[in-house]
Amino acid sequence: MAESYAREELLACTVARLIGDATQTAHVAVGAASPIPATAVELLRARQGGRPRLSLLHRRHGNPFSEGSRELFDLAGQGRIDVFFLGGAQIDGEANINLVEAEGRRFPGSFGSAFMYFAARRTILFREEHSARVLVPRVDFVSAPGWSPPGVWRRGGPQALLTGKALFAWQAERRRFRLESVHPGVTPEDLRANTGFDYDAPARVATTPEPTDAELALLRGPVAREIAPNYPAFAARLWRIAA
Amino acid sequence: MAESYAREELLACTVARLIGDATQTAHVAVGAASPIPATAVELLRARQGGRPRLSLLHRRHGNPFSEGSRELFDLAGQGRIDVFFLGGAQIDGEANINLVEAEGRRFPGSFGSAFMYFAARRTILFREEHSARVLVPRVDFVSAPGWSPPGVWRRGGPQALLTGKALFAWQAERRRFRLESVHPGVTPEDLRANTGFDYDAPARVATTPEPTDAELALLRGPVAREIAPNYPAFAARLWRIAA
Amino acid sequence: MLDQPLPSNQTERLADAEAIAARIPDGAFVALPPDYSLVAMEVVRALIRREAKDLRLLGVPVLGFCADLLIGAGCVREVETSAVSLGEAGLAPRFSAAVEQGRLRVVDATCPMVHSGLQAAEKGVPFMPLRGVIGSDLTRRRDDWKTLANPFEQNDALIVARAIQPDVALFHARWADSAGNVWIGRRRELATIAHAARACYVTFEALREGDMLEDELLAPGVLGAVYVSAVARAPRGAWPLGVIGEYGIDDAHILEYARRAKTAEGFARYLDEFVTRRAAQPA
Amino acid sequence: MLDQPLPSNQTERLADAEAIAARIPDGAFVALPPDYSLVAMEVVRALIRREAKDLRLLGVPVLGFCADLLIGAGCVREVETSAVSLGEAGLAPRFSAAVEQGRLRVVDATCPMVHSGLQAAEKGVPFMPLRGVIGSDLTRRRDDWKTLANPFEQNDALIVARAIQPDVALFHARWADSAGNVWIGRRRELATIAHAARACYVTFEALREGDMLEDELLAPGVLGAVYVSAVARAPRGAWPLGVIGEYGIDDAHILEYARRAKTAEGFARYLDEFVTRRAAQPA
Repeated sequence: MAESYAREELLACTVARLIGDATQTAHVAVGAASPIPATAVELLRARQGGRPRLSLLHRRHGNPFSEGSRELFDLAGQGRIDVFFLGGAQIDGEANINLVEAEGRRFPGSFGSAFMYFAARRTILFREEHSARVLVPRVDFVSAPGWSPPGVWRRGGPQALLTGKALFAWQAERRRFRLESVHPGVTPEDLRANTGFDYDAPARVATTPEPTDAELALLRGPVAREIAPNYPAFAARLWRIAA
Repeated sequence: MAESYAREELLACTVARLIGDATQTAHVAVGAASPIPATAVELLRARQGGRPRLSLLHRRHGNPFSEGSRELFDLAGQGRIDVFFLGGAQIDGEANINLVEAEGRRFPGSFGSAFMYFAARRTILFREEHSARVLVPRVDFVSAPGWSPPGVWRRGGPQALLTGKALFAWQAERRRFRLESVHPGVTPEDLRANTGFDYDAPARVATTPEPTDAELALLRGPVAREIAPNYPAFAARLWRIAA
Repeated sequence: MLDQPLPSNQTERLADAEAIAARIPDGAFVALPPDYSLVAMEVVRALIRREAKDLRLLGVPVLGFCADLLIGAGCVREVETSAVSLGEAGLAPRFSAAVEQGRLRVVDATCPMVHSGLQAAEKGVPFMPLRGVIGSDLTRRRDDWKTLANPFEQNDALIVARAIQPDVALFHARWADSAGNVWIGRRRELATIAHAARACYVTFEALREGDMLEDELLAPGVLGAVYVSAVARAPRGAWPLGVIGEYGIDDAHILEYARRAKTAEGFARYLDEFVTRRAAQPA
Repeated sequence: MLDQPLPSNQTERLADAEAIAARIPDGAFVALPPDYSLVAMEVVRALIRREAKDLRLLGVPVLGFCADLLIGAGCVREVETSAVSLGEAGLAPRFSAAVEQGRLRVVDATCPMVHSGLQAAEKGVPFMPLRGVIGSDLTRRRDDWKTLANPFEQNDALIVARAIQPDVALFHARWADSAGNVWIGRRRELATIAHAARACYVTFEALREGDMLEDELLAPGVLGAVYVSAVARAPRGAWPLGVIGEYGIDDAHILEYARRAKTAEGFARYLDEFVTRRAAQPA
């Protein structure tokens, strides 16, 4: 087993495995606030000589775009985004996401999800909170649907759902999640109790692999230095590194 | 009568009258090669404290656009172009223009005419050659139609047709040209013989007003200096001024 | 709607942000950039000082701090946007409260539909098609979005956004010049809203002599004067948001705002301290 | 067609214009800018030297000197364009001759329909609507243009352009940088064709170290590396056309070309002098 690690490091390593190597993935776009997907991409880039390409939407300096806030969506429309990330105030068992409203509460809104979920080749659903409040049988509002009927154009859809407790793979043909692994310290029973939707699970549930020493060395060295300028609070908290 | 003047100066003064003053016209766009419409606009600008705005498509330095060659058409679509100019290998009595092919000869092509003729608020048709070869009963190919039936969106259309011999006004309700004036030295009979299409004419045909001394002074001073950098051959020939 | 042509402007130079706020009438449909773009915060504060009412805000494509401020101050009747958020500082508290209490109508959008609707107005066409979106509940609440058959393919439907024509495009720029041009750099959503809107008001950090369109290095980042109704100087006019190359976002201030604005009382004290009282100060 | 996604590039650095010409296969659908934009003339000459065949040229939105050269040299099967002209130097003589003798197919367009078709591909939508055009004879020869009812208005038809996806976008830039970005300044039609095309090849005047997207003054004129398949240095690579800020159009040369190319023999001698023989010279 590796030395002690933070939960964020486990999640970043898991996201990196989902993205896959440079033969599978040329370009990853990361929107909104979460630094963990960006950390995962930087981990891959540190290993693979700067690949895949990472487009950070809200990068404050050296933003990769020169066509304004429209460019990400045009890129996705062209098919030039391989992997994108979405979360949700609610996520349901059919991979629908809700970013608008739930139980009388108003959330920020759908952002570009209703387009990106169709146009990016793969979407990784990511939400750290794993509770029956977030993972519901049916979302109150569909910001973006998890699947589309035949005849509706759709280039891509969900690849997986990663939370603070577990990793689920999406089964497109069954339109259901399948539990891939629980993170260290989580039991399958604990997971079932905290998940509002039904899902498939193997008889013996694997544990999410922990970060290796090599991964941790990269995360705490070159990756931390890349992440700090854009996510200063995160980098300071996790690695005690200044921007 | 004014001192002696060049035919180009007469035509520029006539175009300036067609454009009208700054209360009627905020923005004139001039495409392609002819320097005479640009000269007309610069004459108005010299008189009216820099108004109307002039967008010269092929201005080599200080081009007014920053969105590339698309911007003129977007501007016209928005309704921000008051006056535009079109010519034709053939022009017919219904104000249709042909920029593509005639009598086995191939011409450059329609450019943006099939859009600009609809979207600019007014179009001045301008062709120096006045002959039955150019001014035909019916164009061989309609690059852009002179009028549109009800139910087809059309913001603007032809205002007038100016040639090296005469000025015609467009009568939208009759879909015919009406002879406004012949240029000095041209007789109504000469004109009829050299025009392939039929048109209305008053019993007594006016003569196109000659440039005034004030107009000539402006043309040969500030206007020449503005025109020379973008149309060096024209300015050198007409006013012996270098760019 | 789109048959009413847009004007070609001769840009006016106004005295200050207050003068621009005076040009934006109650009830106007105002397009605003996101917090990471160039927000005319000093005009937003001036709108609150002049007690603007019934504004409709369009987020291009999302809204943040400036919208939360206007909503909290009671200036806004409706927002049309893909999101309202303070980013890393969390939910927009006055927006959430106003919606949850039924005091604000939200026309929920998704980012590329906003861009497409504005691009339609930019081109003078009545609509523009987009992929995706079908199956989202967003479509149920939008009668300005329709599905349309692809005329080039059997059994292929797309969604179309009706052209969006704001009354006002409002933003801040790093520079304006003597010719009425403004420099927006790579924030091209600002050009799109200026092209689409009936009027465009811009505050700027500093004036440059001459005509930036004559400078080939600056020209790519210029929005031409033909689109700009009026400009006014407002140094640090985007604060507490940023202007790249001049000053960054004041993250500590936004966090402080997020904390205070959690309650109506805290928000009122914030307004008093940072918006209302500044009116009495010399510019 | 559009369901085949476009690549995200890691830009290759090639040796010279010949190496770029070698990447453009016979039969390719190649998008080219107008003469007043940034034309990769050295690649055009290299295509003639390698005896490229059956090219289809797309004028964005018009073509000029470079197309006349390729047509005269027998490299072109078809042109899709709003015009082919030498501007002030008059008609494009080899284009006119080839059309009049039935050796060249012309797909006649009108400028904004070309832009709209490319913008559709840029957005990944199958078509884009435009006003006007209805009633032009252009529509009779285009099965990729259709009329469509406006879904928001009764009795209102528009024309729509099918998305145009070139195989290759080819142009010249003032600068490329170490990150694979190129600087196109205000020539944004080049960005549009790069966004829409399967592959994008760019020659450049000079290399800049670093990443131009990190420089806020240069960034607005940058086309990002993600769209650029490969670049190669070609100093004065646009000659006899120009690069604003570096060198102007060589008007005298274009006039000389127009004079010589009036006859097939004169054109052959021009090719021999200015295109073919240069291949034997060191770069």
